[in-house]
Parts: sequence; structure tokens; C-alpha cells
Amino acid sequence: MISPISVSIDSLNIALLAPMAILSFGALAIICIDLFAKNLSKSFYVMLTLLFIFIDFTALIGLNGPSRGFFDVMLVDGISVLAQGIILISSALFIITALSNKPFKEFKKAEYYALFLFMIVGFQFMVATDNLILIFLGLETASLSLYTLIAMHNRNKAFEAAIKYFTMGALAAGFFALSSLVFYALTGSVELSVIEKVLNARNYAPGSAILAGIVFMLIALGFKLSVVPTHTWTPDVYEGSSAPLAGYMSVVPKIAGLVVAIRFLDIFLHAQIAWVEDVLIFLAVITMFLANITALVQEDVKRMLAFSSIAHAGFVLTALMIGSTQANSAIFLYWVLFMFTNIGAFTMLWIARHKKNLWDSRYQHPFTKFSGMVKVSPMMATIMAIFMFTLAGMPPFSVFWGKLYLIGTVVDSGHVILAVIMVINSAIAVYYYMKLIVYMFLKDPITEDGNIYIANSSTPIKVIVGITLTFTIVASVFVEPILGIISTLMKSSGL
Amino acid sequence: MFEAIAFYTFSILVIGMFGIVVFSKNALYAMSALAGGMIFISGFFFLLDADFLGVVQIVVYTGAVMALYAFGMMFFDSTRDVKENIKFKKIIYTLSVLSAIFTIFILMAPIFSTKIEAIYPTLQGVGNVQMIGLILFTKYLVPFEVAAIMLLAAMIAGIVLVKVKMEETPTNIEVARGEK
Amino acid sequence: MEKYLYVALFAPIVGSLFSLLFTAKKKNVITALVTSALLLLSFVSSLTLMFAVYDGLSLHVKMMGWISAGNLSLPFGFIVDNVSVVMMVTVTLVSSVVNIYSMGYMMHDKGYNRFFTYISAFVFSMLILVMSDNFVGLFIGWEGVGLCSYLLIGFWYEKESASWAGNEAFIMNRVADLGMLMGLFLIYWQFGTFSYEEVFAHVGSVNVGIVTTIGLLLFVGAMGKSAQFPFHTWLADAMEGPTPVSALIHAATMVTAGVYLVIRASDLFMLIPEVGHIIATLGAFVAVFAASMALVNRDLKRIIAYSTLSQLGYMFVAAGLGAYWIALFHLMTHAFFKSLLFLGAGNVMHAMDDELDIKKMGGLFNAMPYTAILMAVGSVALCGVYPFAGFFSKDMILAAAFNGGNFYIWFALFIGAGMTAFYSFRLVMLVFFGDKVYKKFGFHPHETYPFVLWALLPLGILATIAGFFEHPFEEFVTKVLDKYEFSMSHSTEVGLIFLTSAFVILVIVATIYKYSRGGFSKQLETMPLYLLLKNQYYIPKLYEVAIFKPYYALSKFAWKQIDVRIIDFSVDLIARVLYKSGQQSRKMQSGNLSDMLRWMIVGTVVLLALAIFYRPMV
Amino acid sequence: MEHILSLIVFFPLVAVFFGFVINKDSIKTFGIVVTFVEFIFSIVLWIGFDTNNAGFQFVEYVSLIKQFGVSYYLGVDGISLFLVILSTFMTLVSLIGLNIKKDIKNLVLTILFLEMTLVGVFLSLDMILFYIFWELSLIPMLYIIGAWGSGQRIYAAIKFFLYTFAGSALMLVGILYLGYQYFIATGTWSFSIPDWHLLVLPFNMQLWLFGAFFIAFAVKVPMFPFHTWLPYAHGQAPTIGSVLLAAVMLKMGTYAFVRFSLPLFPDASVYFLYPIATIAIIMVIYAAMVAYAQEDMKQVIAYSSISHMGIIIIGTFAMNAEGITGAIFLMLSHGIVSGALFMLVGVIYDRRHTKTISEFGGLATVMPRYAGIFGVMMMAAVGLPLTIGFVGEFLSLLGFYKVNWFMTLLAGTGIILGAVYMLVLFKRSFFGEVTKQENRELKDLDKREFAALIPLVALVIILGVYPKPVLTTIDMSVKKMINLMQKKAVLPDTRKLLIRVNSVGGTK
Amino acid sequence: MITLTHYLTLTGILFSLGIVGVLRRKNLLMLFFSTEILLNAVNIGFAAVSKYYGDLSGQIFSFFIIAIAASEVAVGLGLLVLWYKRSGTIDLDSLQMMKG
Repeated sequence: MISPISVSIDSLNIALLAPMAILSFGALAIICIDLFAKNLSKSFYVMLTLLFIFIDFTALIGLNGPSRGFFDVMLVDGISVLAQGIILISSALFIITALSNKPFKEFKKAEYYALFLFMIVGFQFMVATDNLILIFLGLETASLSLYTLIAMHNRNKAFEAAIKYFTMGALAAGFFALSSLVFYALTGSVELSVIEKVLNARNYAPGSAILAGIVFMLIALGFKLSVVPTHTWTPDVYEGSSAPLAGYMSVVPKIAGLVVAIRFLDIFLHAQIAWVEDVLIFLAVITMFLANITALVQEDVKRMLAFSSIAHAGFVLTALMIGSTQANSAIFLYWVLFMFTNIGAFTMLWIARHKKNLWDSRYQHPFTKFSGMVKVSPMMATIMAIFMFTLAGMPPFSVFWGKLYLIGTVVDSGHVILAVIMVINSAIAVYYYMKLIVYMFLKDPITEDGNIYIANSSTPIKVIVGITLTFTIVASVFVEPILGIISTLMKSSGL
Repeated sequence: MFEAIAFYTFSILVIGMFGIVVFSKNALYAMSALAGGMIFISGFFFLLDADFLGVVQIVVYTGAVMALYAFGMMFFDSTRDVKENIKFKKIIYTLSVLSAIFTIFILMAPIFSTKIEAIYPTLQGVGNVQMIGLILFTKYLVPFEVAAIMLLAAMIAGIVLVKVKMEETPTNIEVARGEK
Repeated sequence: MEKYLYVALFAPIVGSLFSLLFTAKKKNVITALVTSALLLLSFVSSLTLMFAVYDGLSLHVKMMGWISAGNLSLPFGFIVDNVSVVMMVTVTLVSSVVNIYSMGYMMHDKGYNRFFTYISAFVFSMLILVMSDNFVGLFIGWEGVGLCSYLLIGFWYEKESASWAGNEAFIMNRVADLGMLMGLFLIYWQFGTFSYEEVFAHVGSVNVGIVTTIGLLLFVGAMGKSAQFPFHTWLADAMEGPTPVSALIHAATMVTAGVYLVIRASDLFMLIPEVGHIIATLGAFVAVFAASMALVNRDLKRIIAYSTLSQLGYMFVAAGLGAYWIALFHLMTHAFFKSLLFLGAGNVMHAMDDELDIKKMGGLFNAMPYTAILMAVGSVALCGVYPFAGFFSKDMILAAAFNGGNFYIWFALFIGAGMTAFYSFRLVMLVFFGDKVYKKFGFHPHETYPFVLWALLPLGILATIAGFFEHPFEEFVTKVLDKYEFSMSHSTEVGLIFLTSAFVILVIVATIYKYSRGGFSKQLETMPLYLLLKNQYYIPKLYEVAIFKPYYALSKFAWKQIDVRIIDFSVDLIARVLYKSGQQSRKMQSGNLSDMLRWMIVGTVVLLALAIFYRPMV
Repeated sequence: MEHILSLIVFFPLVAVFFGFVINKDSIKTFGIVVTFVEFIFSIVLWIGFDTNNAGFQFVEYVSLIKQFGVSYYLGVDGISLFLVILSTFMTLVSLIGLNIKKDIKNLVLTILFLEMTLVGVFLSLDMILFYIFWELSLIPMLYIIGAWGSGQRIYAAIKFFLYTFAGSALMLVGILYLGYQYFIATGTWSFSIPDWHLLVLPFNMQLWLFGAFFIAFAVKVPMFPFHTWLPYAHGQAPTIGSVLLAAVMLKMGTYAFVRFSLPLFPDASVYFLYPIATIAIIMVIYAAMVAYAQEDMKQVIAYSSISHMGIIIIGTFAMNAEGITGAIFLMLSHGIVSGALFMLVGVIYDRRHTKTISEFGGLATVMPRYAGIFGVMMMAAVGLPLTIGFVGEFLSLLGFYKVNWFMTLLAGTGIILGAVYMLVLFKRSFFGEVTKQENRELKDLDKREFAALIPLVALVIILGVYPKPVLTTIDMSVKKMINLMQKKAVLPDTRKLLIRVNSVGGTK
Repeated sequence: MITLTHYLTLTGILFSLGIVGVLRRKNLLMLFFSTEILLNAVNIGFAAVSKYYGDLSGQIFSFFIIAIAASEVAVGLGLLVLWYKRSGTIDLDSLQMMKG
């Protein structure tokens, strides 16, 4: 017979759940409001969403250090807090871009905001646990919402993107489940901490099965992180979705995936299984190379940026392979810096969004569109150029510091050749970023009308660009405090 | 003995059904086979003392999921044979065989351990459903709620997607096809 | 006395800078007057210094620091001693004369102002060359005169041949300069200084091999500047410049810088008689070699140029054999009579509208008697007929050669003297006497401006009488330079002198006789030897074929083939390969969902294969 | 005076921000004023510079990222002082000579930005800071070449950018690795050069690190065979771009050799002495030959730059005070002279819109002043004594003679071959009859051009006649550096060589 | 005696079948069927391991997988309907607008 179970409220550690709860409440509130009051302005929803995100953020700030709750299902440690922070900040930046000049149907719908909040909740759960079940659920919640958000852009390309993303996601989900099964069979547990303990006790045998489990997990997470060869969705999905959403996708799902990957791979890197290191290096290198050389030949800026974000993911993968505290700090530093720049860059494309494709039947932002932009819209061109140089890792802009720290970490870990490969790749990458700059600055204008480049701009969007730009330029000053925060949190989570 | 017979019977049935799903040219057959396969899978659950799962499998999968598919099928008018233009057959065969061999090879290996203590052991004399309920509302309370959120989100998503009004004419697709 | 030194040194550059202001403007006599005045001032100062030096003064000033790096501390230092002051006087004297002469000669030239700028700049450089107290200072002047020579040879830059000759002169000198530069480097790393004083003070304590190397390298520089074989071709081509330039630079002063260098570094060369011997041998060779080319040449100025070359050979013989003061003496006398010859030739050219072919002249004596006389004086001096200046210096050289036991050198010089006599009087005869061929070509020759002739007079006088200063000169310069002791008996010496003089006079008479009878037959001109000489032993041709053209072809090859085809191509190839592979990898993005899923499974399969088969060493 | 270095570095940047609001018509004057003030600042720096102190002066230190040892660290010594002045001076002069109307505002602001990066490179004492400026300098140059260039400008700009960027990629790894070595040695991170100077590295590591740095510097210099970007960049760039590229940007590479390669890796530098000297000799001879074969005036000067950079490298790797001081002086002189030559080509290009040599001939007749100034610069380029070109070339070769006389002889052929291509260029374009009708009407230099060129001519002469104050200041710091190298050398052979090449006497 | 290995082997076979379906199916609907097979295969495995260890986590996992599968179907079918309305086909070769 079952004896009654008594659970004290304190042991649940409700504070850990608070951020997600707030957002879930927010999503429900939005849906309810929509039931009663139709035709509310989109600015209302945006601000409401922003408000909830803000509250969520304040709830998050109180948290630090590793603490578990809800029968040890929840695990909020340093990287969790960091990742949630990044997710929330990007979300806030993203949702403001909804206040564009041109009307877009999806932003008028309350469901959009509700799904958006659900998605954030999903990501937050994903990073706030080490239980594979909850990770899987968070992942799926977020993904399903995301597919819908993409499709709601309501273009043929958006549907195509959503279906491609969805189908591959379904396959990835299958692999995730299979990997979980393998580890469950190996250890009798679905919690990473227990898995580690048991595997340690079993001395990491049998090797093949463990490695196979890792492989399935790598494929599933690699899909989220857009690691070759599971990256094929990235350019198509970015191209199909609206620019800010593409920017958002290049940051948030990846950081969530990175956190899971860090937690998961930490087990094996601690055990110093050389296979994992080698395979990760292999994946990182082909991811970088393939993405970079493919980006060289792109004709559309958005697609180019998609490949660029694959390459950046490959870059970060190297630090994942190292797995030291410093390396994990490097990942987060890189990602924070990359976040601002990338969102800024995609927002710039969003600003340049217009109704019809003017210069190419397929692409909205072909390179030719930006020809001679500096003559008709010098400010925009300069800002865009700064973002491009930043993504290229040009000093002293933000990503450079991330790159510096990351390569420094790789060098410290003794992988000098890998570091050389990384810098060679960043040298290759310069070409395609520069291609846009060449078009903007060195070619003759394609149009007299500078408004085409700011067709979709509005004050809030300009503010977003301003924030990201400022951060990008004066990153030199921010790097020190950010790195301080990251290191503190990282050390406290013992990764 | 009974277990073995049941296992092999169900195995053959399930593999057969899913084989039809994978290889059939007719969507209707495929769907029916899938539904059948699902039901037979619930047989395994019962065999494995997971009564609750067995029930859920029948109710959710065969009841809800397959019904959804059936509705979709009506919508798509897929009673006809499906013409599939499969290219690179050799690659597909190679990949199929290889992935099958590797997956099965790995799962056939004795990967489980004998020394593991159950963390949430099944208690003697307590029904499966009861046990599930107990764990679900203590340990897995949060996942359970997240699943609720997920289902809600999926529902909203489904509604939103179907509700979407057409903005662009399908001409773009024609153009894209014409390019090939 | 320092101020005289500075005046002598800087007066010319002041003049140069002054007239520089006018270069782009119209002709202005004031430039000529000012530069002439300043050159004269410089001459006077030099003369004053000479007297002071005669009274025992030796001036050594360090004007200011110039280069200092590492252990090197190199000032601008100037030294006025018995040797340099002789050079100063010679240079300033000849240059003053030439400058004044040029006022008439360049009267109608549109580059009038520019000309005087260059001349004064040249004098300044030359003075630096001779006055410097260290090797690098000498090198400054060395290059400076090279530059001025380049500018003046190419003075009429519209003429292709002139600018070509300028380039040739500059570049050839550069080749030799490299040798000299190497010599300087060796000096520095051996002695830690460039100053003559210190170098010569320690030169005795240094390995002879090194001193020999230094000597040879310095001599390479000297060969270039003094146009010794094989660098001699530039000098003949340098005749493209205005004639006063030829007189000043390519006869009297600059080309003798090489001799001056050997004299200046006599303390060093004395230690290495083997090198001296090489110098002397080369000098003797050039003396004959150049004279032989002068035999058949029809170009008025080139004949004199070859003669200059030949005489430089004489000087090197003297310098190489250790008879430094004789070399210096011949240098000085040569300056006088050779510039006289050139300037006279300038008068002729002027009269003949810049015609240079002596076969087109003839009988000019009537038209320009004074010039003819002056040139005759110069020629006689050149041939070394008593009592003209050349007699004293040249015979001394022959004696020195004989004295040293180098009979083959002596013999070469002896033959050279005969040749000199022949070509000199061939020239005089063809130009001033015989048929008035020029009338056929429609020339109207006339005597030049009187002031020009007056200006030539000092040179004429010096060419005549300078020889009598032999003993005071010897006494004067041997205070610094080593004395040269004749070991042979006085009677041998006298015998030699008579032999040579007789031979020379015989040749002169024969030449005059032959040419007053219409010269040699035309058939001679088809002889191989004649052609060989006429074509300057085919050496310019050889340079053209063996150096200039291959170099250009090689350069083109380096650019078109190596640079563009190989290096740049391979750089671009990297980019192209990357781009091409991008186009290939792009195919992976077929856009087809099936392919995407398959890639995913391919990845899985590959990784699974790795998981099963790949076991790295831990 | 305490923050004068920051002032010098960032004043142009501040000016750029002000410049945004200035009207197009006045922007050039604004640019000249700013660069003039900047030049005055650099002169003030020289005046305030203590010529008896061989170390870094006016040091400013602010820690940027403590954990990672990155700092804002500026300082100046004898080696960098004059390169700073050269940068400010050449920017000023090139702006005065600027003759572009198209998008003038963008151009002027870009040049001011470029000036900041150039000065920053020479003043940075933190390696990361150095790298920042090093890379940042590419951006304005990319824009200048690509936007105001001619014909193949975009190809040239991209080539320039990618080549140099890719070249310095490895350096970044090298920097990080050195930082890590410092961390291992001391327990704290540091990228500051004075700190690194204390680091004694094992020989093998030196070799690798030297290689990593070498590629970056070699591309920048540019050394054979990494030089092919240069002719394109010069050929297509507008005059002002070529001037700054040749005058200052190329010096970044050779400066970096002196500043980093030699003192950080003394043993590797000595180890690679002969291979590098061989490359340098190839540069000297090969580039001179290629220059001779060119048909475009600007290309001649572009290749001549490579040739001269070869001499600078030779001087740098002479490893003695004579050679290195000479090399640094030669950087200055080549900066001034090649800058001037490019401006001169720009003058004729403005008039005729062509740079092909065969289009000209007889220019001396129609443009005597122009020909005169060109002649002066040409003579400086071929290293005539009493011009600025001689001093550096002489000292560089002099220094290297002690290392190897035969290689010096080969490198010395540069003075011959240099004369060949320069004189031939001069002859073909300035001498002879005026054959083309278009050339008859050409105007001689105008006031603006004079204003830009006369200071250069003056400098060429003044520094040729009296280089001593400059040389002694450089020499002081160079000697300090050589002492440091001797102290740091881990191989006895290195020390022996350093002592040998730095002492007089005993030559073979 | 049926051991855990039997069940896991069955899981492997079924999973491979699903993979084969994913590889060769061009009809999107039937492709979705194949992904259902994948999840179902895993479910059997979880239940079997759960029984073997006497641990309930596996069953819970299966339970959630079923929930996930259901949500996926909802969203997937939504997308499919949408696409069908647009293009009149659910063949995945019609999704070829974006490539390269």
C-alpha cells in the first residue's frame, strides 16, 4: 500500500518556477483578454508581453547559484540563469520589432503573443532542468510554438520553412527519445546527474552503447544548434521567416540547445572520453568550413546571415568540446556579444523590409538591393557595415572580444591547430560579410529613393537598433563586467 | 511461454503493420495499418505491466491521433495511390540498411546493468495506474504541467494555422516549380 | 681661415640655388653673372687657401654631425691640405672659366638658367668630394657629381640620345658605386670609422687581405667614375651634353675623381702594391685601348673624349705605381689642356651649328683663327711636346713606368703617346686645315664672342706653362703624399724623354704631312681593324645584346610570367577554389526536404560508424 | 602632457563625429585643420620627448579586461615616435593635395578615421590594442580604394582587405598563445609588450610564434611572395589612398618586425635571419625588375616600394644598431618619398586621366616645376646622398654587411636596379619631345599641389642633410632593444651573433 | 524467455523501419506517419526497460512521449492543411522554393 506523502512547500522551492509561471500566466492572460476585447492595438500586446518578460526577468534576477526544486526536477544553476537571461533579453528585443511601420497580420493576433510567451516558457524549462523528460517537453513546447510563429508570417515561403523545420524537428525528436532510451537502459535514470553517477560507477562501459547514445543526442541537439549535417534547415527557415524572427532563432533556441549540450556533454568530457572531443572537433570544423564556403556564394543577405550563424555555432562548438569553466564562460560571452549584433543585423533587414520583392523574384534582400546604399542612406549603411564587421570579428567591436576569448580558450586547452583552423575560417568569413559592405559602399546606387531602406522603420525599432549598435560598438567597456558576471555564475554552477 | 508467444505474435504484427505504413502506396492503407500497429503496441504495454500506458496508447493514439489523421486524409483526398518520385534509390537503400544495422546492433547489445536500483520502484500490490498517478503528481508535477502548456500551445497553434487567411496567390509556387 | 673654406665650399651652391629660382623662367643673364661671380669667389678663396697651405696651414673642420647610429658617428668634416687644395684650385678655376665661357656658348639656349644651376651644383659636389675628411663625405660628392653629370649630359632632354646617355652614365656609375659602397662598409666594420685620418692611422695594423679587398673595392668605384674599362662606354656617350659640360665634367674634374680617390687613399694603396699594379696595368691598357678608338672616330667630341679616357689611363698608371704626386700633377695639367680642347671644340661646334663630323669641316682656320690657335696649343700640350704642360707630366709617368721595371706598361704608354699625337693632329688638320668641306654642307662658320676667347686665355696660358711648376708642385704636394723616388739614372731618364719626344714629334709631323695631302684612302675604312675600332670594339653593342636587352626581357618575364601568372594566380587560386567549393557545397542545400532528412540520417550513420569503429587513444 | 597619447590617437576620431555635421563644401578645410592640429600634437610630443630616456614615455595604462589581461596601454619610444609624426604629417600633406570632389565628405572623414588607426598602431603597447588598430586600419583603406579608385577598384579593394586580414589571422592565435605563456609563467594574463619583453621563451616555441607573427607582418610589408595585393591596391587606389598606403601602412609591417619579432623572439629571429634576408634580397631585385617592366607609372612606384621594403627588412635583420636604426629611418624616408611620388603621379593623373607611361613624354618641357620636384623625389628614391633616401639605405646595408657581405652585395644591387627603373621611368615620361597633342596643354603645378609637395621636398633635403637628431633618438631605443635581445636569447649562438654584429673590427 | 534484449531489438527494428519511412516517403502525410513509428518504437523500449529495472521513470517518459506525439500531430497537420490549401498538394517536392 502507498503511504501518504507529505511534501513541505519549502522543499518545492517555488521561486525556481516563478519565472516560467509568470510567463505562462501572461500567455493565458493574453488569450483571455483576446476573448473579451477584440481588435486591440498590437502595441498593447507588445507592451503587455514586454511587461511580462520584464517581470519574469526580475523574478530571475534573484536566482543564482545551483538550487534544485520540485523533487529535484528543476535545476537552476549559473548557466541556467545566464541562459534564461539571454533568452529574456533577446525576447524583449525581438518583440519590440513587432511595432513596425508596415502592418503585418501576425502581429495583430493575440495568439502570436501567447505562443511567443509559451515558447519562452519552453526554452526556460529546457535550460532549468537536468531531467531529460522536462528537457524534452520544454524543447517541444518551444519548438511547436516556434513552428507556428514562423508559419504565421503568412507567406508561402514561411509555410515552406515551417514545414521543413517541423519535419526535421520531428525526426530530431525521435533521436532525442532514442538517446534518452539508451541512457535509461544504461543507467535506469533519466536525470543527467544520476546518469553521470551510474556511468561513473560502471566505468563507462559498454562503450559502443554510450557512444551511440551520445550520437543520437548530438544529432538531436545538433539540429537545434544547426551543426552540420543537420543544419540544412537553417538557411531555408531563416529565409522564410520574418527577419527579426530569424535573428531570434539564431540566438535563443541555440543558447537553449547549448545549455543542454553543456550539461549533457559535461558528463563525458569530465570522464575524458577522447572520442567525444574528437567528434566534436570534427563536427565543429566541418560546420565552420561548410557554412563559410557556402555563405560565400549566397545572393541574399538573409540567407548569408543564416549560413553565418551556422558558422558561429560551429565556432562555439569548439568551446563546447573543451568543457572547462573558462570554455563555458567563453561560450556565454560569445553568445551575449553575438546576440546583440545578430539581432541588430536582422533588425536592420527588417527595417529594409518592403511589400514586394523589387530586385529579385525570390529574395527580399538580395545583395544588389544594397548597392550604393551609402549614397542614399548613409546612416543605415554605416550601421549595417558596423554589424557586418562585428560579425566578421573585426576589432574592437563586440564579437571580436568573444572570438578573442574563445580562441584564447582553445589555445589554452592546447588545441593550437584547431585555433588556427578557427582563424582561417574567420578569414574566409570576412569575404561574405565584406561582400555586403562592398555592395553598400563601393557600388553605384541602384535607386534614388533612400526610403526603400527604411520602409519598415519606426521609433521602437530604431531604439532596438540603437541599443544593439551601442552595445556592439562600446563592447570593449562591457566585456569586463559581463565576463565577471558570467565567470561568477559559471563557477557557482560548477561546470 | 505465454509471454514469448504473445511477444512474437505482436512483434510480427507490429512489424508487418508498420511495414505497410512505410511501404504502402495507398495512404489509406498506410493509415489503417498505422492505427493497427498502434493498437498492437498497446499489447506490449500490457505485457510489460504498463497498463496505464496501454490504455493511453489506445485512447490517445488510436483514438485521437489517428482520428486527426483521418480528418486530414479526408481533407487531402488521398484515397488514390500516392505517386512518389523517389530519386537516388541506391543511397536510400544504403542508408536504410546501414542505419538499421547500426541501430539494431547497438540496441541488441546487453547495454543494461544488473546492479541498478530503481529510483522510483514499482511497489508490489499497488496498481500501475496508482503508481503512475503518484509519481506524476509528485516527482513529475512540473513536467506534467509543462505538458499541459505544450498541449495548449499545440492547440492554439493548430487553430491559428488553420484559421490563416490566404494572402498570396499560389502563383509563386508555380513560378518556383517552373524554374525546375 | 675657416671662413675661406666655407666660402669656397658654399659659394657655388649659393649660386646654384639662386639660379634655381629662375629655372622655370625665361633666360636671364643675371643667373650667369651671379654664378660666375660666385665661382670666381670660390676660386679666389681656394687660391687664398692654397697660399695659406703653402705657408704650412692644414685646415680640418667638423661642420656638424650628420649620421650617428650604433657605433657610427659621422660628421660633415672638411679637410684642406696640400692635396685637396690643389684639386680645389683646379676645379674652381676650370669651372669659373667654363661658366664664363658658357655665357656665350649657351646664349641662345632656352635652358640657360637651368644650365648654370647645374654647373654650380656640380662644382659644389666636386668640392665636397675633394674636401671631405672622410670616405662617406667623399661618397656624397661622388654621387653628387654623378647626379649633376646625369643632369648635364641629359641637358637637352628632348633628344633621345641625350637622355639615354644620361641614364647610361648614371647607371653605370651606380654599378661601380656599389663596389665602392661595399668598400666603405668594409672600412667601417674594420676601423669603426670613416675618417681618413683614423683609417689611415690604423691601416697598417690590419690584415693585408682585408686592405687588399678594401683597395680593390674602392678602385671599382674609381673605375666607374673615371670610366675605366669596362665602364668606359658612358664617357663617349656623355658627349651628348653641352660642350662646356664635357670640358668641365667629363674632362677636367669629375672623371678624375677616381684618380683623386686613389691619391687620397694613397696611405692605403701603398700597403698593397699588387693592387697598385693591377691599377697601373688597367690604366696602361685603357691608355692604348681608348687612344685606338680615337684614331678612327669622326666625331669631334668623341675623339677628345677617348683622349680623356686615354689620359685617365695614364694617371692611373702613375697612381697605381705609387707616383701619386705625378698622377695629381698630370691630373691638373690635363684639366687645363683638355678643357681647353673641349672648349675650343665647343667654339667649332658653335660655328658649325652643332655639327660634329670632322670630315665635314676643314679649313676652319680662316674663319676662326683664335680658336684654332688655342686648340693647337691644347693638342700640343696633350701630345706632350716640350715646353707645353703635358710634356712634363706625361713624361714623368712614362719614366715612372720604366723606373718601376714595368716595361710593358712603359711600352703601352709609349705607343699610346704616339697614337695621341696622331689623333690629335688628325683632328686639328681635318678641322682647321685642308679643304673647306663645310661649304658643301652650307655652314657659315664664324669666330665666337671675344669674351669667350678671353675666358679661354687663362687655360691656354696654363696649358702652356703649367709644366714649369713641376718642382714647386712636387714639393707642395709631397708634404702630404709620399715622395716618388726615381731609382734609375738621370741619363736613362733623359734618354727616355728624348725617345718619347722624338717619337711623338715624328708622329705629329707625319700626321700633318699625310693630312695636308688629303689623308688616308677610303679603302682603309673597310678594313676589319678599322671597323673594329670604329665600332668601339663592339663593346656598346655587346652591352646592348648581353645586358640591356636580356635584362629587359627578364624583367618582362618576371612580371608577366612569374608575378602575374604564378604568384598572383596562385593567390587568386585559393580564393577561386574556396568559391568553387562554395558552389559545390551549395548543392547540398537542394531545398528538398527529403534530402535534408537524408543528410541528417547520413550524419547519424557516419557518427554511429565512428562510435562503433573509431576508438581514439585516450 | 599626461594624456597626450590618447589625445593624439582619438582626436581624429572625435573630429570625425564633429565632421558629420559639417557641410560638404567646408569639409576639406575642416580635414586640413584637424590633421594640422594633430600634426602639431605630434610635434609637441616630440618636443616633450625626453631624448635621454630610451624606454617608453608618456605611458598611459588602463586595465580593460582584468581577468584576461587586456588593457588600454599606450606609450612612445624612439622607435615609434617618428612613425607617429610621419603618419600625422603624411595625412596632413595628402589632405592638402586632395583633389577629389566626389563624396568628399565621406572621404575626408574616412581619412581622419584612418589616421586614428595608424597612429594607434604605432602607439599601442598592448598587443590586443595593437591588433585592434591593425585590423581597424583596413576598413577605411578598403573604403578609400573601393569607392574612389579606378577601374578594377573593387577587386583591388577586396584583395587588399582579404589578403591582409587573412595574413593577420594567424597572428591572433600567436598573440593569444603568448598571452597564455605569460599566464603560465606568472599566473596572470597580460598582453602588454613591456611585460612580454620579460618573457624568455624556449627556442621551439619561438620558432612557431615567430612564424605566426611573420605571416601577418610579411603580408603587410609586403614581402615576396605575398606582395601581389600591393600593385593592385596601388594601381586602383586614388592618390590619397596610395599615399597613405605606401607612406604609412606598409610601415606597420616593418615596425611590427622591429617592435615584436626581434625582441620577443630573438633566437627565432636569428635562426630565420638568412631565409628572411634571402626573401628580402629577392624582393629587392625581383621587384626592381618587375618595376622596370611596368607600363603604368603608378605600378612602377608600387613595385619600387616593394624593392625598398626589402632593404628595410635587410636593415631590420642586420640585428645591429646601425642596421635597425637605418631601417627605421628608411621607413620614414620611404614614407615621405613614396608618398610624394604617388602624389606626383596623382598630379598627372588628374590632368590626363591616365597613368600609362607611353602616353607621356616630354613633360619636362610643358611642366618644368613638376618635373623638377619629380626629379628630386626620384633622386631621393634612388638614394642619392644628402637626400633622405640615402641615410637609411646606407645604414641598412652597412648594418647588414657585418652579417653577410655577399648578401649585402646582392641587396646593394637595389641601388643599381632602382636607378634603372626610376631613371627609365623619368626618361620615358619627362624627356624627349612632346609627342601627344593632349600633353601640350598641360598646366604646371598649381598652388594647392605646391603646398602639398613643397613640405615634402623640404623634408627630403633637410632630413637628408641633418638626420642626426632623428637618428640619435631612434638609435637610443634601438640599442636598448638590442640589449634586451641579448639578455633574452636562450641559445648561445644567438648571443654570439648579436655580439659579433654589434662590434667593430675583425671582419673577414 | 523473452528478455529485455528482445524488446530492445524490437525497438531497434521498429525505429529502423521508421527511419526507412523517413528516408523514402515523399508524401508529407505519410512521412509524418513514419515519425510516429519512431516515437512508438522508443515507447516500447521505455516500457521494457522500466519493467526490467522495476522503475517507473520509463513509463512516465513514454507517457510524455505520447503527449508530445499528439501535440506534434496537431501542429503538423495544421501546417499540412495550410500548405494543401495553398498548393493543392502534400508532396514534399512542392516545397522547393528555397534552396541554394
